[in-house]
Amino acid sequence: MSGKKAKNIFVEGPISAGFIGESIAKHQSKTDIGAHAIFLGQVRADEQGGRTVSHIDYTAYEEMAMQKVHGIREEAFAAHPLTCMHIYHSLGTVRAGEISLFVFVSSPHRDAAFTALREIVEMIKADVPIWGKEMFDESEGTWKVNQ
Amino acid sequence: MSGKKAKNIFVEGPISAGFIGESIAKHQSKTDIGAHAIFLGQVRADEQGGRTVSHIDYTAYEEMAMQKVHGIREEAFAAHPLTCMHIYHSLGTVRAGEISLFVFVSSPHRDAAFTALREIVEMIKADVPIWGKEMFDESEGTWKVNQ
Amino acid sequence: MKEKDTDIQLVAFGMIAELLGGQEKQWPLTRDTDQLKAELIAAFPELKDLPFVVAVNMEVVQNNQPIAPGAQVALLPPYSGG
Amino acid sequence: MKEKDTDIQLVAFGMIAELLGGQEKQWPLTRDTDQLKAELIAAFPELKDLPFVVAVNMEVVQNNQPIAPGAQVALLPPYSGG
Repeated sequence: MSGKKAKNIFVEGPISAGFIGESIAKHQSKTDIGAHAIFLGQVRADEQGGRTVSHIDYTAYEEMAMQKVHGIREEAFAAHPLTCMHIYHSLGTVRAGEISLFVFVSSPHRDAAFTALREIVEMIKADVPIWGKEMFDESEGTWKVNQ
Repeated sequence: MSGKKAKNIFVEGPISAGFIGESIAKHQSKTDIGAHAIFLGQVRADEQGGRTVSHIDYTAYEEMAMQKVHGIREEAFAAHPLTCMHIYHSLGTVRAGEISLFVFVSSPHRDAAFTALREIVEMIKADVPIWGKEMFDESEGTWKVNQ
Repeated sequence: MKEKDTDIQLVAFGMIAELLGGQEKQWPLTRDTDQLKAELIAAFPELKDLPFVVAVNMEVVQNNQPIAPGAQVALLPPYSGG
Repeated sequence: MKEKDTDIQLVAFGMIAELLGGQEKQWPLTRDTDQLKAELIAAFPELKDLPFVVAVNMEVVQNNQPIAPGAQVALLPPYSGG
């Protein structure tokens, strides 16, 4: 819409530990990297009124979400000396104990990686139009709200 | 020496991406976790006077290092609501692009994980007796100093 | 997808989509976002009690904003990704 | 490992171990860490120019500290783990 090329961040279902491991392995050829910082969001089996969350169903305003993430990327690269950055988010069903968000930041030195990681995760939570509905093994669910 | 049970943090050689992936996978049964924060230290192929670092040789005062890490763990668990914490460091040869430090912190919510991760990494750099000698493909090397 | 150029494409998400009975809807063109909100609340009274923001062509509207024919107008409840 | 109970076990790391020609050494018991440092510098004059701290039984010594027979005394150059 605005002519920006926004990369797809969405993965159908959970993000597997194997995918994360492979993503780390791919960075061994980048020998200017000294520090990787990774954030993983995992679905909690929260209790609510005696019922336990079994999974979250994620939906997104995908096109706007990808534009927002593109803006977050550009802002983080402008603010910090980063070597690379990868962001993935689940759509659809992610069960308790599974991973729905994977943010991976790399830089020559650790300060930039730590600071950028935290900023990026906060911006994703605040600005990216994604919704999670906490589901119980019975059919009913409740909509999450980010804090 | 002081009767503390200090866990072994040392791994011979580099820490593999596969090991990190497996470590993440093991946490899927802990459904009170909502946030994982991970730091990875990777060896840089720095240039020094026209020569390029090919690998780092790590040595440690192992018994003191494990005691120090034990103290860091206790401090972090006392200060933050963490679910679990894992720390691994390489000994011996780690080549440029390979990983020598893996710190993995998990908590119900992200704030504790972010804050604890950064504190733990800073304490490891400052207080744990480990030394890295940057080696060149020729035999000579220079001793690193943490900033 | 567009039925008339003089309509707006309404898209709704999360609990708002559930209330409206679907994620996509055609809606007759209205002057601005305040008027659209009033029309929506008249049609779906429960909307009054639900927190949401409006985005026009993927930009979140801070106060009130005119709506051009063919615009994509989104109703966004509080985000909960991550 | 200990040859005499009245010796101290000296352990050195990093560039200090290279200078001393090994990681472990027996050293005759000395009164305190200041005296030990003076003896070491007399034996290895290059030590004077190398930054290091002393740890007695794995506790880093801030100022000066007495040394008991059989103590493990470590010479620690600046750390560079991570």
